[in-house]
This record gives sequence, C-alpha cells and structure tokens, in this order.
Amino acid sequence: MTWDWGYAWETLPQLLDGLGVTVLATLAGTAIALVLGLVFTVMRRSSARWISIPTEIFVEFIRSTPLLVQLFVLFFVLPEAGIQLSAFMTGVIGLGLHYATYTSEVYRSGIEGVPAGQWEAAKALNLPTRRVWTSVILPQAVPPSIPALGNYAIAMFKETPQLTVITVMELLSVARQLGAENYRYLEPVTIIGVLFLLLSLPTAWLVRRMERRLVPAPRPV
Amino acid sequence: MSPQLFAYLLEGLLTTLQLTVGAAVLGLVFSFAAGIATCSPNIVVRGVGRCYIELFRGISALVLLFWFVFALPYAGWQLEPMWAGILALALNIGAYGAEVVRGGIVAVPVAQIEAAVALNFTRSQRMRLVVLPQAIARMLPPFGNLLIELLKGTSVAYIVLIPDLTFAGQIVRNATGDSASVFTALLILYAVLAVIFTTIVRLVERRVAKSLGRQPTPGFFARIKGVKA
Amino acid sequence: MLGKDLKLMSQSATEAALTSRKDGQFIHFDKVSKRFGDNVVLDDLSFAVGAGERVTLIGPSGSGKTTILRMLMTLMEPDTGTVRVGDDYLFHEERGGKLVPASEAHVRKVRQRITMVFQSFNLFPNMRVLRNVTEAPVHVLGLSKEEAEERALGLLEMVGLDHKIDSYPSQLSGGQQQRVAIARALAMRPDVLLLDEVTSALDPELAAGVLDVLRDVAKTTDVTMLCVTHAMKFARDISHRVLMFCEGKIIEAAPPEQMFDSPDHERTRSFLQSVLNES
Amino acid sequence: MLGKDLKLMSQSATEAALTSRKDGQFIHFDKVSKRFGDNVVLDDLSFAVGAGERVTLIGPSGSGKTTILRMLMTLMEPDTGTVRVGDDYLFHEERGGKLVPASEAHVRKVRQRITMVFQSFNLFPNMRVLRNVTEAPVHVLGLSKEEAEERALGLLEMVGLDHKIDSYPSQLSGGQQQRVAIARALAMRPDVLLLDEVTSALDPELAAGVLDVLRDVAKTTDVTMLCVTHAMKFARDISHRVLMFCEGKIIEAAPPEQMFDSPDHERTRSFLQSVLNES
Amino acid sequence: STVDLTAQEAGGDLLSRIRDRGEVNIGIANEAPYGFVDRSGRITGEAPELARIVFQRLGVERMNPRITDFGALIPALQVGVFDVIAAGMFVTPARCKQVLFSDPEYQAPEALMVPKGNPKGLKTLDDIVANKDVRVGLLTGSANISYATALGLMDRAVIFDSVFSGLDGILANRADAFSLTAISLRDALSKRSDAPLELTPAFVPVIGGKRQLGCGAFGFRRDQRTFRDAFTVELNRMRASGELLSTVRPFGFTEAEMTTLTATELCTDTSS
Ligand SMILES: Nc1ncnc2c1ncn2[C@@H]1O[C@H](COP(=O)(O)OP(=O)(O)OP(=O)(O)O)[C@@H](O)[C@H]1O
Ligand SMILES: Nc1ncnc2c1ncn2[C@@H]1O[C@H](COP(=O)(O)OP(=O)(O)OP(=O)(O)O)[C@@H](O)[C@H]1O
Ligand SMILES: [Mg+2]
Ligand SMILES: [Mg+2]
Repeated sequence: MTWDWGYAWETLPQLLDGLGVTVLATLAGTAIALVLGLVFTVMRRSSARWISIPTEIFVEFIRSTPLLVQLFVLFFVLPEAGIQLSAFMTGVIGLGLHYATYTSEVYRSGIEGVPAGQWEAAKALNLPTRRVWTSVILPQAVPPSIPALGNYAIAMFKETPQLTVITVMELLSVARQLGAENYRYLEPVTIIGVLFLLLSLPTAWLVRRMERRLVPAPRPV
Repeated sequence: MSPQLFAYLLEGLLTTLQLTVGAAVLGLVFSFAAGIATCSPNIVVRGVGRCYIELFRGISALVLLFWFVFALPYAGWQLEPMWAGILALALNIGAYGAEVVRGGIVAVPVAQIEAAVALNFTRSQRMRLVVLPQAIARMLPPFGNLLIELLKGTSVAYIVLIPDLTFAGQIVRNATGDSASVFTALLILYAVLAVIFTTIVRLVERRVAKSLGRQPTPGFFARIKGVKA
Repeated sequence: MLGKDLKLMSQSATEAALTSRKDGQFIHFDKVSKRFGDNVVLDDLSFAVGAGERVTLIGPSGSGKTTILRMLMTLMEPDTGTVRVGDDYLFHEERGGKLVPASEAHVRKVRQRITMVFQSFNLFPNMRVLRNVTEAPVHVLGLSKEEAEERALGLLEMVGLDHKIDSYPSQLSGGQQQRVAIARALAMRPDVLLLDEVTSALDPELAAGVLDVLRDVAKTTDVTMLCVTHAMKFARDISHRVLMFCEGKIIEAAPPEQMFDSPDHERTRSFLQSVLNES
Repeated sequence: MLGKDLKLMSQSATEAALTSRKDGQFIHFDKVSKRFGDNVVLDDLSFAVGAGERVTLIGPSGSGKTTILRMLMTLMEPDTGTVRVGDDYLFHEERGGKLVPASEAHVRKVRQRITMVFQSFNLFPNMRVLRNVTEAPVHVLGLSKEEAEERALGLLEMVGLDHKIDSYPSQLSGGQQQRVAIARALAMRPDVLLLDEVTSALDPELAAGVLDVLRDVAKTTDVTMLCVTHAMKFARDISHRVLMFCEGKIIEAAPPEQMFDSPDHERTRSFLQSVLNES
Repeated sequence: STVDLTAQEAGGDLLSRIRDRGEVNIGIANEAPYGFVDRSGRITGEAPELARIVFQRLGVERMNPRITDFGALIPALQVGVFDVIAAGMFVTPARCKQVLFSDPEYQAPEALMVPKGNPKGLKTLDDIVANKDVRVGLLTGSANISYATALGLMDRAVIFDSVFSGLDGILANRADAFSLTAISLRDALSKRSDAPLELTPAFVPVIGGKRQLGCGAFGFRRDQRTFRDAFTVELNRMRASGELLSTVRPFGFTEAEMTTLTATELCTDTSS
C-alpha cells in the first residue's frame, strides 16, 4: 500500500474536527488538574490525619491505575449512581482528576523545595498559617513548578486518544473510524502523528524557555 | 468466574508485566543514550539526542503503536504486535527518561565537576566516575514514577491486538456481562502491580541512597504515617 | 537616630520581668532534655535568663547551643522538661492545675514575645526589603500599612539600608541581607531576641558591619538577648553573662571578663584557645 | 610520619623551577584581565610565584582572589593575557612561534602539576574516604590500586583519619571532610597546591585542626602554595609572601611580618583591622 | 519476529503453508454470537465453530484464535496478523474491495436495543431519522455505521467500542437506541437478563430504496483466491448437508437466518 494523497486530503477536515475536540479536552482537563492538584496538596499536608491520610491514599490510587480504566468506570458506573454527565464532560473530568494527582506531586515538590529556613523565619515572625502559605510559601513554590506543570499539559494532550473508549470522537477515534470505514489506517494515523507534533513541539519549546528563565543556565560537564 | 476466564486475566497480567518490563529495560537504554547525548559538547550528538526526545515525547504511544502494527508492514517489515508494543512504549518512555537523565546530570553540583577537574580527570572519567554515580541517585525517584506511567501506558496496547490486562478485562466483561466488577478488579490489579513496582524501586533507591550515605526521601507509607518536619 | 526607634521597643520586657513568678528571671529552662536517636543533645538542662539580660552561648560544635535557641523559638520541642517565658509555659498550658500540651493559640501567644535572627538570614526572596520588614507587623501585630512602613523605615535607617527598601534580597550582599533580617526581627518589638551565629556566613569585613548594628541594639534597648557567636570580642562587649556549653550541659557560666580571662574549666580554656588562636 | 610521605612529593617542583624561563619564577600571570559583564574582576594583572614559594592572597570580598585560583585550576579562562606554569602556557600552545588556544590534551598536561582544595571540600559523596583519595592516582596517574592505596593510607594517617577510610563523606564532620580533601589533593603529588578559604566553612575548633595539617604540609614539603584565607595567624606562620588584592589589582605585596605589622597602604590597614578585630 | 509480506503477495499459496504449519490463525472480534469468549473462557461462536470443521476437512488440525477490535479486523488481516477473519463479518461492496469473502454462512436482520418500555417508540432506523432527539448507538467498525452515514445520522451517533459498551451505554443513558443485528443484541441481552432493556422486532433496513440484508461471511486476503475457494467449497458442502445449520443453531441461528446468496452477488448487488 502506498501513500494516497487524495485520501489524506479528504480525511483532513474530519481529523481537524477531532483535533478541536482533543484540544478542548486538554485545555479543560488542564484547568481542572491545576486547581484540583493544589487542593489535593493542601489536603495532604493537613495536620488533621482524617483528611490527609484518605487524600493520600486516594491520590496514590488514582495515580497508579490506568486512565483508561478510570474512564470506563466514570462513563459506565457513575450514571448508575445517578450522576449523568456527557461523554465529553466525563472525559474532561477523568483527565483532570487523573492529572491532578500529578500536579499535586509537582506542587508538593515545589513546596518541599522552599528552604526550611523560610518556614522557620515565618514562624519566628509568628505569621499566621494562612499568611505563611499565601505570602511566603506559595509565591516561592509555584513559579519553579510551572515547567513541570506545562509538561503534564503536554502529556495530557497525548492521553486524550484514550477518550475514544468512552465514545468521545477525538482525534484518534476519528482516525480509527475513518480507518475502519475505508480500511486505510496509514494516512489518518500518520496525519495524527504530525498534528500531535505540530502542537506539542511549540508547547514543549515554550515550557523549556520558561524552565531556562527560572533555572539559571547549567554549565559544561 | 470460570478457570478459563481466570486464565485470560492471568495471561493478561503476564502480558502487561512483560510489556512493562520489556519496555522499561529498552526504554532505559534509550534514556541513557539520549540523555547523555544531550549533555555532549558535540553539537551533532546533542542535536540527535534532542531530536529523539522531542519527536518521541511529542507522539503518543498509541499512535506509535498503530503505526508499528498497521502502517509499518507496508514499508516491508512486520513486527510481532508484542515487539511493536515494547518498541513503541520504550521509544516513548525513553524520551521522557532521557529528560530525567539530563536533569539528574545537570543537578550534580558544579563543585563536584570542578573538584574532578582539579584532580585532572578526563571529560569521560568525570562523567563516568563522578557525575553519573551521583546523578543516578537523583534519577531514581523520577524513574520510579515513569515506571508506573509505563505500567499504566501498557493498557492502550489492547487496541492493537496485544492481549494485556485491560484486554483480558474486556474479554471477561463480554463473557459475563458484568462491567462493574470487571472494572473494579482491573483497578485493583493495576494498583497492586503499581505498589509492587514502587516497592522495588524504593528498595533500589534506599540502596543507592545508602551508598551515598544519604537519607532516602520518605515513601508513600512513611508519608501516610505522617512523619512531618 | 537610634534612640527614636528603639526607645519604643520592649515596653513590656520590664513589665514581664515584674510579672515573672519567683526569682525575678524571665526565661526559665527547667530540666529540659532533648535527644535525637541515641544522641543526647540537651541533658536535663536548667537555667534562667533575666528580663533585659544579654547572654552569650559558647561551646564546641554540636554542644546544643542552636538547640536551645530553636527550642525557645518553638522550632523544636523538648522531650521532657518545661520552658517558661514570663508567666507562661511555652509548650504547656495549665488547665485545672495540671500541665497539658499547649494549644496552637497558646503557643502563638507566647511566641509573640520572641523572635530570632538566623545564620543564613532567611529573608523572604519574593518580597522587597521593605515588605520583608512590614509583613509581620501588619499581619501579626495588626498595624496599618502606614504605621508598619514608618516603623520599618526607621529600623532600616538604623541598619543603614534605607536606600535599599525597593531591592530584592538577592540583590543585596550577605551583610546587607543580615542587617535587613535584624531590622525585620526588631520590627516585631520582641521582648527576646535570639541570634544564632548571625555573622558566621559572612566575610570578616561584612560581619563587622552587622556586629556594629547589634552593638547599637544592645546599648540602646533593653531587649533580652540570647546570642550564639564565635566573635569573642563582640561577646565581651555586649553580654552580661556567658554560658559555656559542652555535650548538652552548661559547664561554666560567668560574666565575660571572668570567662575569657580566667575560665575555671579546662574544657573552656582549650575551647577558647582554639577559637582565639586562629584569626 | 609526615616525612615519609611528603618527601616523595614534588620531586619535580625544584626541577620545574630550574626549567623556568627567565626570572627563576614558576607561575606567571602576564597582563591577565577578566570581566563578567561590566564587572572588571581582574584588571591587567601581572605577578609571579617562585617554585616552592608559599603565597597568601588577602583582600576584601569580591577583589578577585578566588578568580586567580580558579584560573590557575583552569576552571575559568582569562579574557586577555597569559598564564604560564613552568615552561608551558596554561591556555595557549606555541605553534610555529605563535600562541594559539590550547588543546584539551595540552591543558590536561599542564594542569597535572596543579591541584586545588575548595572551601566546601567537594568530596565525592558516592565514594568512601579511601576511594576518594585513590581514584585520581589510579585513573589519572595510572598507579596500580595497591600503590594508590598505600599512598592514600600514608596521607590519611598524616591527616589523622586512617581510621575513617571506610566511611562515606556524609558521615564525617566538616573538619574531617576537609582533611580528606587535603589528602586527596596531596595524593596527586602536585607541584602547586591551591587553597581557597579552606577553613571558612568550619567551626573555629575544627578549623584549627585543618590549619594544623596544612602547617605540617607547608613545613615538610616544598610544594608551591597559593592560599586565600582569613586566618591571619596561619598566614603569618606559613607564607613567604602576602599579596593584598583590591578591585582586581594587587595593591600591596610583602612578607607577612611587614604586611601585618606595618602595611603601607591605607586600604590594607583598614582591611586588616576589620578582620583582626572580630574574634 | 519480522514477517516478509511480499512473499505472500507474490501469490504464494497460504493454504499449503497453513497445512505445513498445522495451525491457522483466525481473527475474531469478541462479539457474541459470531466469535467470542464464553463464560467458561472458551473461544467459540458460529464462525470459529464452522471454521474449526472446515479447516479440519482442509487438513488443518489446530486453530489459533486472535481477538481484536472489530474495526481492526481487516487491517490486521491485511498485515498478516491472522489468516482468516472468522467474525461473521457482513459482506459489503466496500469491504469486498479490501478482502475476499467466502459465501455467507448467515443472513441477519437488524434490531434496536432500547430501554424497557421503549419510551421513544422506536422501531426501525427510519424512526430514528424522523426523531431528531434520538441518539443512536453504533458499534465501531460495524456495517451499521455506513447505514447511519447514508441516513445522515452520524452527528447524533455515539460510537461504542464493544457490544457491552453499547448495552452499558443505553443503561447509562449515553444513547437512546443501540443499533446492531438482532442476533448480536439478543445474545448480549441474554447475558444481562436483569437489565431493564428490550429489543425491537427484527427489521431489514432500507437505504436508497434497497434492502440491506446483512450477510456474514469469512474474510481472506485479496491475493488468496485459491484458499478462499477451497474454504468456500467445504462451507457450501456443509450448507447442503444441513450441517451448517446444526453447527450454528446453538448460537441462536434458525432457518430464517440461512441464505443461499453468494459472495459474488453481495459484492456487486447492492451499493450504498
Ligand atoms: N533535626 C536533627 N536531627 C538529628 N540530629 C540533630 C538535629 N538537629 C540537631 N541535631 C544534633 O544535635 C546536636 C546539637 O546540635 P546544635 O545545632 O544544637 O549544636 P550547636 O552547639 O549549635 O553546634 P554548632 O556550633 O555546630 O552550630 C548535634 O549533634 C546535631 O547533630
Ligand atoms: N561566574 C561568575 N559570573 C559573574 N560574576 C562572577 C562570577 N564569578 C565571580 N564573579 C564576580 O567576580 C568578582 C570577584 O570574585 P572572587 O570570587 O574572585 O572574589 P574573592 O576575592 O574570592 O571574594 P570572596 O572573599 O568573597 O571570596 C565578584 O564580584 C564576583 O561577583
Ligand atoms: Mg549551631
Ligand atoms: Mg573567594
């Protein structure tokens, strides 16, 4: 089988539609992951163990099981519990929830990266706990986390094909459908690969530029 | 559940393990090759390393899998789905691993390299004797995370004919019609696998940390026991 | 220049001394022990410091000097024993005649009287100099922004940095950072000021500037000072009393002249010799 | 104990002095300049050090002392000017009568004669003490493992750490780590030993031990030493000559007695006063 | 582990190689009752059972089933992952361009799976076309997708990756009706008899005035005509002797599902 330009051209509009869904899901998922991750982090650091321990277990569980299976559960089991969300919403929530466990780790290491001396100085000044977080710790912990957070946004972008199992017609579902209809996978799948690269490369570049700005240049080895 | 269906699950579990371990080993090779390449003073070597990382981080493992299984045969060679799976996952995870390797190398304090210069080590001796042994200790925790990523990532393999754990789950689901318990079982099985992998990585971490005379960072269990500063 | 700002400080220190229970002392360590694993860091230690007294802690590395200061700052808890500041226990509360572990609110109340300056400055890198100094007065003491800034400007002028109020800490030299840290601590008008080797991360020339500032503080206020330092000349200048630590115990306590010129203890002698020898 | 190991050292230092070109000096800085951005760190600096000479560099923070040592160690290149060690240029090679930038191989050859001990020790945390000391002799000098270990044991005995050969650096105190670092440097049998504030990260008592070891080294070998330190007593004891740096220039050079007791320069006087004052 | 495809495309006789190997790889889609894994974990279904007998008669003793996504059956056949599609795949002219079909072993009318009581009153695909609020569930890669495309239903289609996802999807109100062959749906429902679902009476969809009679057959690579012919001969013998019906009857097939149409007719006859 050789590359068929005509077919590739014909499928492009549908694939671009799929790409739209993919991008939208990624953006919405990222927004959820950013907020929820911070919530998880703070809950995990709570001094009340009935909050911190269940959160820790929950986060660890979500983090170590496949998104695919979580999507199945959200899609087919939640409605039985009376929660009816659209397939797209389910996918976005699944992505956001899954990646929140990662961003939570990022925030955590950002917070741990703040030198102990900062906590001690804040205590020596008797600053109230909320103030310690908002004016001392988070302003120092969040900026260094931005590149890692950006990387997860890219990773999420590439996970969206898994939404195919819950009937969201994102990029890969469209390609599979086209392939199954026309029995040609080569063109749609290749186009997807290129589209992914076209989106992820500039994003990765941006993230690295940020990283370079935040972490002063290393040196020759 | 019948013994046969159980056998499917077991086989799926083994396939998942095989995929994970195979891709981890191969991915580790890619990681080090590309990671060290990006720290090379030679611009060509550095360029090749960077290209590999950007390309394979940018394409999802699923797309790679599709390519290897359904497109590559037209270019004249065909991989067993299992090998295609291992290769695709390894290429993908290797690109992430390369970033970890690079990060580990860059994080070794400059002072260590200066000390090695003061002792007149050659460039490659510096890398081999001083930088890498220290860098590896830093790489282990992120490598542990990548291993879990990989484990979960294998679940996409079922889409290209590789009968992994998720696939086995689908078979059982179709045979018994019982979606909820199959999904629950899958979640638990993956979590158990993840815990096993994490434990192994932490043991290695502990060993390496000890060989540097360091305290390893507290793990999950230590964390939920609530040891806080 | 100094008088203006520092007169205001520590109105309550003397007051505190008056309210102190029995012996006219302000800070009491009572049978305090602390260990890390097998390492006994403080060994059944008791001592007291009067209101307005300036005490220097000396002793070999690992003898527990920092531990004393960190404990007073509640950065560390004792394993056994009690610490009292004025009328209040620091880690305990009296409830129905019994000592129970203190609530966070209680600790915060007692801690309010104390503040600490660290070896590594620990300025907040995300805030400019002025905000480093005003942050706590505004959010802890409840001063208005204007009041806090006025107070901060006075103190920054005192430490010679009023022209740097808009710099970030990273734009200052170590000596400058440490002087800001001192101003930040004084802005809380503490009764007790803890200083842990505040010059040992600095070059000798920069250190001199910081010690000069502290001499001023010592001479113009009646703040209680606990100070760990290797700058023996400074210790001699400012302290009322020197405590020599060794292996978690105080092995000698005396006014500086006596301690430095004719120490009783053999260990003190050898320690002082090695410190004074190299310079 | 010392003699045994150190006699062997620097056979080539005297030799080097003989081969040195014109003025009997061993190290030559010739019109060296270095700047970072706008900051002129070394300003057209020329000076020379004889073989076996021990020179102390003093001066305020930022005056370029560390820069000199790092340049000799090839951790930094000059912007203009040349550095010569014995007969060889450090950053240049002579090819067809012209100076061209040196190849890595040439730099390695010249660098072989020089080694450095750092303020923060920089032991390799992944190697036990013994291997820290043997690693370079084995891999750089090509000694057999046995030879290298014999040499290392001798040196570790000299610095009083032969009982710690199986410890990791993280299990040692700062003073012990620095003594290992000195042994590690000496194991290379360098002609030139560079020391950059090797005690300033240490407590005074621990620092004393390290300085004692260095006194021994100075007295029992003829290694050329360039030494940045604030320990003036030590400088006076060991150095042949003291160089006072200020803003990238040498403003005064004299034997230690003269420099410390009657400095010519006003800047030197004020610097020495502030350093000697606090202790 | 690489296989040289070109050798086969040059017209090599796959059947004789299979005979040499003594083992044939068949592709199934895990879709009951055509080819699936049953409760006891055995791979069975009308197509694998028929294939087992036919291959035995062709001198191949062992059969190695490989399960895959329905949509991936044809690509996987084409790249040699297996030798025959034994999944009861419908013969359509479009598919005929990609694979060779044996004569069909059954014909199957369609049905709709709907919530119990059929609240939207749906009976055929035409009802779905008429009611713009209805979301129709389809199985990925199935012939129903081309029906839905022709009927302009795709913008309301919900594409499931397995029959049970479709069933769970109706239960979870992800779609209002799931369109598939009556026989598949009946089988799926039998495994979940407690589910509040029901089937509409079977119907034959009509598109562009033409009846779309789904006929399932075995699929072969395009260069394996001899192989296909040999297989078809044996299959038609079974059909004539009645053995075909008796083999598939346990899977819910009846005389009504038997057909004498040929692959050639199905490949040229209809067009959509
Ligand atoms: N968080 C900790 N965990 C374990 N050991 C500790 C900890 N903090 C202090 N120590 C130990 O307690 C002992 C006393 O420490 P401390 O810092 O009080 O000594 P110091 O007198 O201040 O010494 P230095 O002059 O070196 O600062 C040391 O042996 C130290 O190792
Ligand atoms: N890598 C660098 N980038 C920019 N500036 C540098 C760099 N290294 C040194 N400098 C600057 O060069 C000047 C001289 O530094 P150097 O370390 O030689 O001083 P020094 O005399 O050793 O001072 P100190 O007593 O503080 O160690 C300083 O102003 C310093 O900020
Ligand atoms: Mg201390
Ligand atoms: Mg320096």
